[in-house]
Amino acid sequence: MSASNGTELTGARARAWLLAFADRVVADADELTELDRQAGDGDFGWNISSALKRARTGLEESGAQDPAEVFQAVSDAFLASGGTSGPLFGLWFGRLGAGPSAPWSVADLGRAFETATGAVRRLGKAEVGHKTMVDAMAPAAEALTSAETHSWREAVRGAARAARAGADSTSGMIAHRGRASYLGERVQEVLDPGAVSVAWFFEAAEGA
Amino acid sequence: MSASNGTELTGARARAWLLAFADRVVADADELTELDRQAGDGDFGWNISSALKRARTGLEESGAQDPAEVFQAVSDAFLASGGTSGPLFGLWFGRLGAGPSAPWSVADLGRAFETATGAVRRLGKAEVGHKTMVDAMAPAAEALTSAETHSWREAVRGAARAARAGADSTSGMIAHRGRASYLGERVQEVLDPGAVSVAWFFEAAEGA
Amino acid sequence: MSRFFMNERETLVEQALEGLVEAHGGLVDVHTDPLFVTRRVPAAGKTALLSGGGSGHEPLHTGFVGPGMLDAAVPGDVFASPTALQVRAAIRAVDTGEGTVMIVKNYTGDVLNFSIAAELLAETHRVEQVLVDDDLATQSQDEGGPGRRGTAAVVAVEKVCGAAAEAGAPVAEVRALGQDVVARSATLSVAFEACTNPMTGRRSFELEPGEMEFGVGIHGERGIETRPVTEAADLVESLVGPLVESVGAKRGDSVLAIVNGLGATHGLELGVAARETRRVLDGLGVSVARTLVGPYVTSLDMKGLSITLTVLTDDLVKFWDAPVRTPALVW
Amino acid sequence: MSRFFMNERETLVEQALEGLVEAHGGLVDVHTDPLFVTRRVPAAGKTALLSGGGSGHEPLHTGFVGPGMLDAAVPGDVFASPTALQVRAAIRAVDTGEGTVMIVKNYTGDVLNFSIAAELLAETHRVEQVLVDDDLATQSQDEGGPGRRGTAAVVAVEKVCGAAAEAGAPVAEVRALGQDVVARSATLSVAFEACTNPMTGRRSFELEPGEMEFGVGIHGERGIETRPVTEAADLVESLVGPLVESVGAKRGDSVLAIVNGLGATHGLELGVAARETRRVLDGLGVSVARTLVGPYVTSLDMKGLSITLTVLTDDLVKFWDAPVRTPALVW
Ligand SMILES: Nc1ncnc2c1ncn2[C@@H]1O[C@H](COP(=O)(O)OP(=O)(O)O)[C@@H](O)[C@H]1O
Ligand SMILES: Nc1ncnc2c1ncn2[C@@H]1O[C@H](COP(=O)(O)OP(=O)(O)O)[C@@H](O)[C@H]1O
Ligand SMILES: [Mg+2]
Ligand SMILES: [Mg+2]
Ligand SMILES: [Mg+2]
Ligand SMILES: [Mg+2]
Repeated sequence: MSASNGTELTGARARAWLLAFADRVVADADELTELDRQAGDGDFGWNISSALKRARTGLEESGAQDPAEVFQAVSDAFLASGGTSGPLFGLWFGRLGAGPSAPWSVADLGRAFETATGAVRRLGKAEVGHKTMVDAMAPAAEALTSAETHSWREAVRGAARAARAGADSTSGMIAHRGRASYLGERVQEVLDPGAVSVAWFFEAAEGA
Repeated sequence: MSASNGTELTGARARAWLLAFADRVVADADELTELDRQAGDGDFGWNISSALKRARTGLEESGAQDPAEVFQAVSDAFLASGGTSGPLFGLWFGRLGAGPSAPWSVADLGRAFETATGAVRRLGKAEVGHKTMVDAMAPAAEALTSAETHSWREAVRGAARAARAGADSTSGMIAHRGRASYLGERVQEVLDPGAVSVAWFFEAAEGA
Repeated sequence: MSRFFMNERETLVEQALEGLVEAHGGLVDVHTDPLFVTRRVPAAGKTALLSGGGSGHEPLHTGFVGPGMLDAAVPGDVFASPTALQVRAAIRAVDTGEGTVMIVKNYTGDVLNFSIAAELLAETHRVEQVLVDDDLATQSQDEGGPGRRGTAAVVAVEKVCGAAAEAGAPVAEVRALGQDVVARSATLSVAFEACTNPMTGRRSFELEPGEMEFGVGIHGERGIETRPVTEAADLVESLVGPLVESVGAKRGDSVLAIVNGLGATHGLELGVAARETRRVLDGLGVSVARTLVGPYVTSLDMKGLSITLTVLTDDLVKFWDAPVRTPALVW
Repeated sequence: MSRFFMNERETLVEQALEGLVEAHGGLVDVHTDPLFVTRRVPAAGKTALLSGGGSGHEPLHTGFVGPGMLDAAVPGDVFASPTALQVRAAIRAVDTGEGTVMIVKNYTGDVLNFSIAAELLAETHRVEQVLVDDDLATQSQDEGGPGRRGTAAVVAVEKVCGAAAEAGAPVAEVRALGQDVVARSATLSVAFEACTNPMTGRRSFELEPGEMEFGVGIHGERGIETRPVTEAADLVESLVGPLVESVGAKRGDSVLAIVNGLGATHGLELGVAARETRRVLDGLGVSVARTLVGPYVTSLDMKGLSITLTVLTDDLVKFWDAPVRTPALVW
C-alpha cells in the first residue's frame, strides 16, 4: 500500500498509514494488554483496538481527501471509546484533524503533531518522564518539527525512531500519571503501553 | 494403654478404644475429607473429627464405668454435630449406649452391634452394597455375632478384618445412598469415607 | 489454592452470624447454644415458618428471616446439616401455638435431622414439612434412593410460604402451597470453577481450560457431566430446555425465573444469563412474569449459576409480590 | 484459568443491562446509543444525580438507580470510563432544569470524560461534580498526580446525596454534602486472589499460597504491598487502624462502616469481617452506628474485601436512613 516517495502526506497515504496502524494494533493487542495488566488494569489492548476497529471500518468506506479528514475520523472513533486513552487519543487525533485541508508538507506535519501533543499534555497534566503516551508523542513531534528534510519518508523514519526511543525510555521510569503511578517502583521496569502504541503509530507510517 | 488380655470389654478398655479411634480420625481426617471431596462435599473429615474431638474431651474427663456409658458419651457428641454422618453415628453409638450397664462379653458385643447397625440401616434406608458406612458396619457386626471365641482380642480382630474388607468393597460400587449416589459411575472407584472410618473404628479396638 | 477469610474454622459460622446481626440487627437475632436465627420482632398468631441446612449457601437461609418470609433459620456447619437439637430449639422459639412448617432441602443429612427434631416434638407441637427437591440433574430411578437434591427453588418456596403464613394461612395450607411450588419448579446448574474448601484451600474438583461441569449441586460436588464451555446463549438453552419440559410449561404459561449465582459469578454474567433466559422462553412462547437475579443460593465461591423455573398461578404471583423485609430480600 | 459467562465480548455490557431490566424493569430503563440507565419513573423538580464509570463493579452504579439514590448511571466498558458523549446524553435525559450533580470516582479516564461532558453542556446545563477519592492506599505526595483512587465510599456518597436531592436540596448543597462525605471517608482493600480478565481468562496478578495483596483498587491492579495472609482479626485491624487515623475518628464518634466484597468473597467471609470491624472499633471507643455488608463495589471476580469508614453527623445518619428503592439497595 506504499505510496510514491513524495514529499507530502496525502489523504491516501494518511489512510494507508492509519490502516496499517490499526492492523498492527489489532494483531498485537495482547501485547499492550499484557503491559497494562502488569502496570494498570489490563484493558488497554481492548480499548485501543476497539477504537481502531471502528476507525478502520469508517476509513475503509470513506474516500477521505486529505489527512485532516482521516485523522478526524480516527478521533471520532476514539472519542466513542471511553477509558483514559480514549479521550486522550481522541483529542490528539482531533487536533490533527483540525490541520490544513490539503496534503501536508513535512513542516505541516511537525506543526500539527506539536499542537496535538501539547493538547494531550495539558489535558492529561502529563510531561515527558511521567511514563505515559506523552513520552513517545513529544519526541516524535520534536523530531518532525526539527526535521531537516523535505522527504516524507525520512521525516517519519526520524519520528518513528524518536517515538520508539521515548517508549523504550518508559521502562525504568516511575510513573507519575495513570494507573501505573499507584504502583510506583513495583512496575518501574514495565513499558508504558500507551507509549508503545504511539511508537507503533509512527512505525506504521514508515511503510505507508 | 492396652488392657489385660481378658474376655470382656470393660469401661476402661472401651474408653481406650474410643480415644484411639478419635486420635486416628483426628490425625488422618484429611484422608477422609479427600474421599468425600471426590465423591461428596468434602466435609466428612471435618464433621467426624469435630465430633470425636468433642467426645475425646468428654471421655478424658469422665470416669465412665462401663462400655455403655462410653458409647453414650460418643453418641451425644455425634448428635451435636449435624451432617449426615452425625445423626447416623449418633444413632449407632446411641444404641450401643443402650447396652448392658456392665462389662460386655463377646456375645454382648455381637448383640449390641447388630442392634445398632440395624437402626442405622433403617434410618438411612441403606443396605450392604449401597456404598455407605453400612458396608463396613454390617460385616463387622456379623463377625462379632458369629465369633466362635470368648477372647475379646480375637473377636475384635475378626470384626476389624470384616470391616476393612467391607470398606474396601465400596471401591467398585455404584452408590445408592448419600451424595456419592448423585455421581454414579463417575466415582465408582472411590472408597466410601464413612465405611473407611468404621474400619478405623474396629481397627482401633485391636490395640485397646 | 485460595484462601478463606476467617479466624479459626471452629468459630466461622457463629462469627459470620454476628456479622449478619451487625448489618441487620433491626431484622434478625442470633441465638447461640444451640445456634439459630430468628426475627428480631417475633410474629405471633401465625403459622411459624422455619428452614435451615448447611452453611456456605448464604444468603440462604439466614438472609431470608424477617417479615414476609421465615421466622427462623437453622444453620449447620459449612455444607453440614444442623443438628436435630438446633432445629428443635428453633421450633420451640418460633411456634406460638399455630404450628410450624419446616422447609427442608432434600439432602439425607437435613432430612434426618429435621425429621428427628419434629419427632422429638411430636407430643407438643404440630410440625409439618415441605421437602424441596428441584434439582433436575439428580433425577433418578432409584427407588428408596436419596432422590433429587434441593437447590434454588427453595427461595420461591420460602417466599411464597412466607407470604401465605403472613396472610394467616394455617399450617396445612402453607405446607400444601409449599409442596405445590416444589411440584411446579425445576432447577439446573452449571459450574465454570469449583468452590474452595475453607480448610484446605483446595478446589472441590478441577476443570481443564474450556471445560465446564454440567448439573452440579450446591456443595461443590461434581455434576453429571463435564462438557466443553459454550457461549451464554447456547448454554442457557441447554439449561432452560430441560427445565421447561420438566415443569411442563406450555405456550402461554407464566413462569418465575430465578437466575442464581453460585458464589463467584459476577453481576454482569448473571445479567447476561437473565437476558438469555428471557430470550429462550420468549422463543417458546412462555412468558417470564417475574425474574429474580442474584447470588441467593451459593456454593461458597463456586463460579457458576443455576436457573430455576416455577410455573405460576395468579395466587403464586400474589404471594411472590407480597411485601418482604429480610436481610437479602426486600420489596 | 477461568471463564467469563457471556456471549461476544463486544455485547457484554449491553446484554448484562438487558438482564438488569429483566430483573428490575419496574425500577430502571436502559437507553442505548449511547448507553445509559435511568429511573423507570423520572423524577422532576429536583437536583438530578448521576454517576458512572467502567463496568465490572456491579451493582455499582447501575444497581443504585432509583428513588432515593441516582437518577442515571453511565456505564463504560469493563474497567473503562464511559465516553463523554454517553455522559452528556445521560445528563440531558435527567436534568429537568434544577441542575445536575455528577458523582465521579477519581480515575483519570472518568475525570476526563465526565469533565468533557460537563464542558460540552456548559451553555445549557448547570453541572457540578463530586470527586470521590477515598482509597487510602493511593495517598501520594505527587503534586498534580492522579491522587487517591475512588472506591467503595462512592456508595455512601450516592446514598447521602440521593436522599438530599430527593428531599429538595439544590445543586450546590448536594454537591457540598457529597464532598463532605468524601472528606469524612476512607477505604482500604485487600485481595486474596486477583480477578479474571473476561477476554483472556487470565488473573490480573498471581499470588503464592499464603500471600495476600494489600491496598488493591477495584480494577484488578496490584496493591501497594504483597503480605503474608493473617487471620481475619489481625487483618481487619490492619485495615481499620489506618482508616480511623485517616478520617480522624475519635472516642465517642459514630461511623458508618461499609464492609464490601470485591466479587468472589462469600457472605460468610463478609460476616466475619463485619464482626471484626465492630470489634476493633469498639476497642477504640468508636461507635459503629450503621453497617452495610455485601458486594456493592466489585472488581469482577476478585476475592477480597474493602472496608470504608465514614464519620457520621446526625444529618448524615438521617440521609443514610432515608428510604431508597434501587435494584441493589432497598430500605
Ligand atoms: N494523565 C495522563 N496523561 C497522558 N496519558 C495518560 C495519562 N494517564 C494514562 N495515560 C496513558 O493511558 C494509557 C492507559 O490507557 P487505558 O488503559 O485506556 O486507561 P485506564 O484503563 O487506566 O483508564 C497509559 O498507558 C498511558 O500511556
Ligand atoms: N442414607 C445413608 N445411610 C447410611 N450412611 C449414609 C447415608 N448417606 C450417607 N451415608 C454415609 O455418610 C457419609 C458422609 O457423611 P457426611 O460427609 O457427614 O455427609 P454429607 O456431607 O453428605 O451430609 C458417607 O460416606 C456414607 O458413609
Ligand atoms: Mg487500562
Ligand atoms: Mg460430606
Ligand atoms: Mg456435608
Ligand atoms: Mg481501564
